[in-house]
Amino acid sequence: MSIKTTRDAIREALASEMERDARVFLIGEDIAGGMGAPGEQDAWGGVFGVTKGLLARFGRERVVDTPISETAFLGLGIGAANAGLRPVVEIMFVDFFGVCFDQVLNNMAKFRYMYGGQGATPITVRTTYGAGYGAAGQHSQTLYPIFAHIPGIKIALPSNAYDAKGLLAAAIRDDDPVLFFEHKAIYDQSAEVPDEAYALPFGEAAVIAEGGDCCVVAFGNMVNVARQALPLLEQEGIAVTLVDPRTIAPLDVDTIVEAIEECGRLVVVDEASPVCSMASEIAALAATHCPTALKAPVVKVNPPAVPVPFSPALEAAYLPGAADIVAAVKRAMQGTPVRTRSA
Amino acid sequence: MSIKTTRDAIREALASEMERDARVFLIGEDIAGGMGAPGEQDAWGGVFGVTKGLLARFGRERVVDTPISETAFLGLGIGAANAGLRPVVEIMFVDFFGVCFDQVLNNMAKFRYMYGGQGATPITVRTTYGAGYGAAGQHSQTLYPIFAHIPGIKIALPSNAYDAKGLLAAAIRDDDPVLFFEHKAIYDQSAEVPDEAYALPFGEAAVIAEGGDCCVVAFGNMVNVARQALPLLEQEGIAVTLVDPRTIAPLDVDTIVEAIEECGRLVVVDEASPVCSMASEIAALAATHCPTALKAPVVKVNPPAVPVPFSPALEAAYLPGAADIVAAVKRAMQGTPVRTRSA
Amino acid sequence: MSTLSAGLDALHVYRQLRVLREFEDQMHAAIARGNVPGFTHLYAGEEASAVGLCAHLRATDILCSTHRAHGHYLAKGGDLEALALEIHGKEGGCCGGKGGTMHVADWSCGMWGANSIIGASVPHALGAAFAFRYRGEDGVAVSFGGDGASNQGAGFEAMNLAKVLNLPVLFVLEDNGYAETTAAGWACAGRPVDRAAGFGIPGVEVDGTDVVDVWTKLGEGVRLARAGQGPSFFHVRVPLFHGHYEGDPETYRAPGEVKRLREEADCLKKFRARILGAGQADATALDRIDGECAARVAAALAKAQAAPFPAPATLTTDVYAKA
Amino acid sequence: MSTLSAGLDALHVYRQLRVLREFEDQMHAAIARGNVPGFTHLYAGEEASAVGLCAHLRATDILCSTHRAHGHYLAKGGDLEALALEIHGKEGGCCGGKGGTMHVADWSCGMWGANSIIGASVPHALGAAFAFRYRGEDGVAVSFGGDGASNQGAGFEAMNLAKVLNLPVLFVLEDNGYAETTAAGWACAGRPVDRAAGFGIPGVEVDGTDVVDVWTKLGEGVRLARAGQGPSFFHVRVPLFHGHYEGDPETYRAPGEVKRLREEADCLKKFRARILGAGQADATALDRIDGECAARVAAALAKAQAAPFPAPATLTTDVYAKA
Ligand SMILES: Cc1ncc(C[n+]2csc(CCOP(=O)(O)OP(=O)(O)O)c2C)c(N)n1
Ligand SMILES: Cc1ncc(C[n+]2csc(CCOP(=O)(O)OP(=O)(O)O)c2C)c(N)n1
Ligand SMILES: [Mg+2]
Ligand SMILES: [Mg+2]
Repeated sequence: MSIKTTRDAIREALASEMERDARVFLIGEDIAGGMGAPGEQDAWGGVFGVTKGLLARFGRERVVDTPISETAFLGLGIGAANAGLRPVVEIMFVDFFGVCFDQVLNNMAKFRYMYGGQGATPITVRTTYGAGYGAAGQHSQTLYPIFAHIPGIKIALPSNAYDAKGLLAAAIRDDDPVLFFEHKAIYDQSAEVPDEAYALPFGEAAVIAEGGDCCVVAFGNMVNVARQALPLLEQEGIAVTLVDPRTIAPLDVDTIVEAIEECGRLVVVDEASPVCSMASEIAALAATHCPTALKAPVVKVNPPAVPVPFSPALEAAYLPGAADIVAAVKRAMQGTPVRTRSA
Repeated sequence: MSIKTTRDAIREALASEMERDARVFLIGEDIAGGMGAPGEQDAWGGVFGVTKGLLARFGRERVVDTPISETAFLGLGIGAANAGLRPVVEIMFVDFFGVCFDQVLNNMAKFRYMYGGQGATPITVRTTYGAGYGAAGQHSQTLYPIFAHIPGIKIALPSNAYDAKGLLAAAIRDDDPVLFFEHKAIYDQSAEVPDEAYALPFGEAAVIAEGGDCCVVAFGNMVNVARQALPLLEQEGIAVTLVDPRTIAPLDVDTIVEAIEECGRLVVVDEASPVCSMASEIAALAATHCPTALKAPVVKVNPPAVPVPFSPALEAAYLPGAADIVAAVKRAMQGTPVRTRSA
Repeated sequence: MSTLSAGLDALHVYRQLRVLREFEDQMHAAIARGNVPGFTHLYAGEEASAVGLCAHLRATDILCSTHRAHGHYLAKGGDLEALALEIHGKEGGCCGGKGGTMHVADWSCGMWGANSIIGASVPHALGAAFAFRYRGEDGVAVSFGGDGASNQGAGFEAMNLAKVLNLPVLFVLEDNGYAETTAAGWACAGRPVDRAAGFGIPGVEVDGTDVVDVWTKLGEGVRLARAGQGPSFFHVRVPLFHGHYEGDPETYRAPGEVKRLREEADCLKKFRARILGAGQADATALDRIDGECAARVAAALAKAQAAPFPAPATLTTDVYAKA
Repeated sequence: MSTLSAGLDALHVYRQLRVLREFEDQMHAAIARGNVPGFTHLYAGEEASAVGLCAHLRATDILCSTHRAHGHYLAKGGDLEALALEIHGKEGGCCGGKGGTMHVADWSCGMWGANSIIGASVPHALGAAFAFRYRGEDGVAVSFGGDGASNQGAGFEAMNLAKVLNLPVLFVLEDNGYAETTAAGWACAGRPVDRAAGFGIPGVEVDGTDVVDVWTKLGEGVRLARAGQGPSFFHVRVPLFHGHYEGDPETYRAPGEVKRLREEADCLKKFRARILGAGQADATALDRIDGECAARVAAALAKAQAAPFPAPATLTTDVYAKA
């Protein structure tokens, strides 16, 4: 057990799964780097350095760089999974699923059902998401709600190094296709992470604080932003119950509904664009499962429904921050039925 | 004014917009048909015959068939719109957006914002959706929630011939990119449709019935299924307020919230898969805008979260029918907080 | 008795061609009678392509297909009754009735499946090929696609990636002259084999009405792939005897086109004549095979017509491997 | 005084090359100082490609670009200050600060924009070309893309469609040897011009360190397109003087590689020598141009550094044409 960054924790999960299962291999653009180039071979280890060093340990047969052709290499991963391997495909930014969306929507998510359960597609697809880096509209999106809409895939959304390591191991061992979402902001955040391999179950939310006054459900890196809001709210005498679903498919509906029922007040924090987001999904759960427990309108905290802007000034205004969460919780506590920021 | 099928009403809208504006052209696979073939030139008029006859009136320059390459021809449409034309692109089935999703997600939806408002992309993209035809998992989906999540596009979802004609004319005249969703089931349904051209405003819901006991919000063809449920419910003494949003981006939040508040009970009917669906979005509206008005849990009516099956026996069980809506409304009237069908 | 080509089992191949043809022709009649759900795309006319290639394949080799897949399924060794049941949406179908005509599959014999998104299945063949190489096996993977599919981005990306990784894949372009109503000659710029050459992949033109030509040329591709010599590409010209889908009025065709094709470009007629010419079998023997095939297909379709639909509870099974 | 090539305005071209170079080199220094947001991809070394082509273009012709777009923007006639402001995320930037380095655009001069999804902008050039033809105009559209982008499906589909519709488009592949850390020679199977030939599109190899070669060969492509003779393809080999993006440690390069490229493959050095050799200008005149360009760029960057950020209220504007 020691303090590790999420980057290192993810790398550990990859390495230990590759050690324990020869069927596991990695494929993606520049995940080692230097392919065919005259200089260093493991030049990058992926654009965020997550896979750095794995080439030396596992070789080019298991750390496979690719041309820029997401449809072809994601499709290759799907086929290799059908054939019984355990591919871990990297789609560098979630935005790039645009060019290979069909392989998710109509292929990896549907094979098992369409073909009547005769096979399995145990693929894991890692990707990065989130704003905050001046990367603008085509490299900063938070698109997991789009994938959550599609039956047949599982989706993990770790908020910290410990969960990331355990959920990734579970994803790779899972017989179903899994999308694994890594927020760029969490790579450099650290936590206590065991050295040995472990897997965390999908569909079990983490209850991070049990204040009981207002339930806050936050996703991915927004859990960390919500954590920052907790002491500020405490100062104002508001004790929050903070829930981190950790996986959104499957979703731990029971834990979330219980927390809402206990608090009677709900704030949902989601870096995704507001319409048909996970914030909407959780707000809907309140409406379908326990509306009579609600003492006040649910408050959704999303960015506005606009693309992610480039300018640091605009991007800072775009991203939900701790202050937005504080304001939302206070509004939920007062119960004034005003329009949410996103509407 | 006369009774027309939705197919004919859509064709009329296309023809009259092409008449009034030389910038309007149509492009898509087999939208006339027979390109390069030795037989009939307007062989199909699209797989559903919607564009049949337009080739003879407007010629090959304005009715443009394409190779099977959705990314290229949707991208071409986007470029032509940037250049000031008014393309109407047909993506044969909404399922096929998988292969050209990037052009929607990262391009037509974002140009105006990313480029600081210096241009416009007045493209209309027509597509078909929905189950019921034995076309199975890759040709039967109802994916509008995925698009509703993306800022920068407008989305029309007509439920009948009259709305289809008026909304399509409005879409083509609109300076923003519009996705126009045609349910296969409505092509052969008929309604009174004026012969002359008219445009219906986006963002204005139609209130089809004003019963006041329970608010039913239904989308696209589910409006027609909900209509079938009305007399059955009336027999049981339940008077429904039925709302057809007609466009989901923009969404007429005010009309919907008013109807929910008036009834205090809400059922949402959506042919899309349940998670992060429009059913969730409307249920969320109730939670964020008027939870205290709710006398009972909101009931979502979606298909189960599975791909669309082939077998007629399974597909019939998959699709929400009038009986499902009757049951949902009765549940909402009783207010028993049971789990919804989709959860 | 002279052989047609060393190693070619003429009667086996003839029987295969005939089963595929009977299946589609009897399906055509069944659909016309009106009790088959969905949109069905028949393979009749193209049989030599699947049969000539699959004669070289093992059950462990992998085949990735399209919406027009009945013939691929049967040629790869799929069960006739399970196919018939599936297409009728019945219990016992190869996909439990969930897939239907556009998604027939039998993973136990390496038929990974029909796939009705144009171009989508091409990269899956690369995955199969990658897995063979990864495990040190000499399996091969085959990707079938039509002339229309040849313009979709997925296939070009896959050709490049297959060449870069030197994977044991065969890309087989079944050119029946049309993508729905649109002529291949109009929609496909350039020559298919030149496109393959653009990626450094050897491309071969094949007469898809001559099963011996298919067998010989694609066999060489299989041999190269097994020997670790990477991907190859085949442009197989075939006729299409029915419409794009059942119900297609086919007005885009020339008058008399199908009649002419059936007369002049029928792989079965041509192969039968060659067998007889080479003295490998007499007409009575071939007629007997014809009769056996027709009867087997008729029995399978009759069974499918009579079979029950799947239990409604199966609607929600098979979404995830572990529920 | 001999001319380098009939019609080539040498001093204009030299000045253009120099402005592009100065902009990127001064940006490199500014980024090292640390007050530039985002991920910046510099074009230094590749200038001859944009400048040699754009010398033939009108403001109404359309250019579709990539993530490495500063040079395309300037060569197409974009405003220097608006570019500097945009890259700094400041008010008055060509996109109001919303796009940044990976989305610089100026529609008023036909620069439709940087686009940071690899391959995504290629079909947009077809749309521009289609619109020209639709209106009976003789405009041309240009699609720039890198060696890495050349493996993305969108580009292949677009080449086919452009040829099928006979559109006035130039496909320009700027091959700088790398896609991020990955060598073009490894990732791209086959020769680029052969890929174009696979679609029946004429493909030409171009020395991108020689602006006269670019000007001559791509000029012919522009002429063909304007004359209604359809698309053409150019494989332009260029060196890259900085990293993939600013911050890249560039360890995948050979030791001394950039130094050698700067010495041997610098389009500016080579063109300067040719101008002097041809006696079209003397060193003092060229030095004066150099100085003017450096000063103009420095002023623009200084202005950008000092400028205010956009008003927060603009966060939610420009999503729809009509709010
Ligand atoms: C991505 C995608 N686009 C369009 C279609 C609709 N479609 C189904 S079959 C077909 C024609 C295919 O032509 P070809 O590849 O030549 O195969 P053939 O039908 O001739 O066997 C089309 C356009 C589809 N299924 N998927
Ligand atoms: C669809 C997609 N995949 C991957 C990336 C990440 N990416 C950005 S630039 C780049 C390399 C591009 O190489 P090339 O086309 O040669 O252009 P260069 O950077 O050399 O100018 C990659 C992989 C992307 N932006 N879009
Ligand atoms: Mg075909
Ligand atoms: Mg490059």
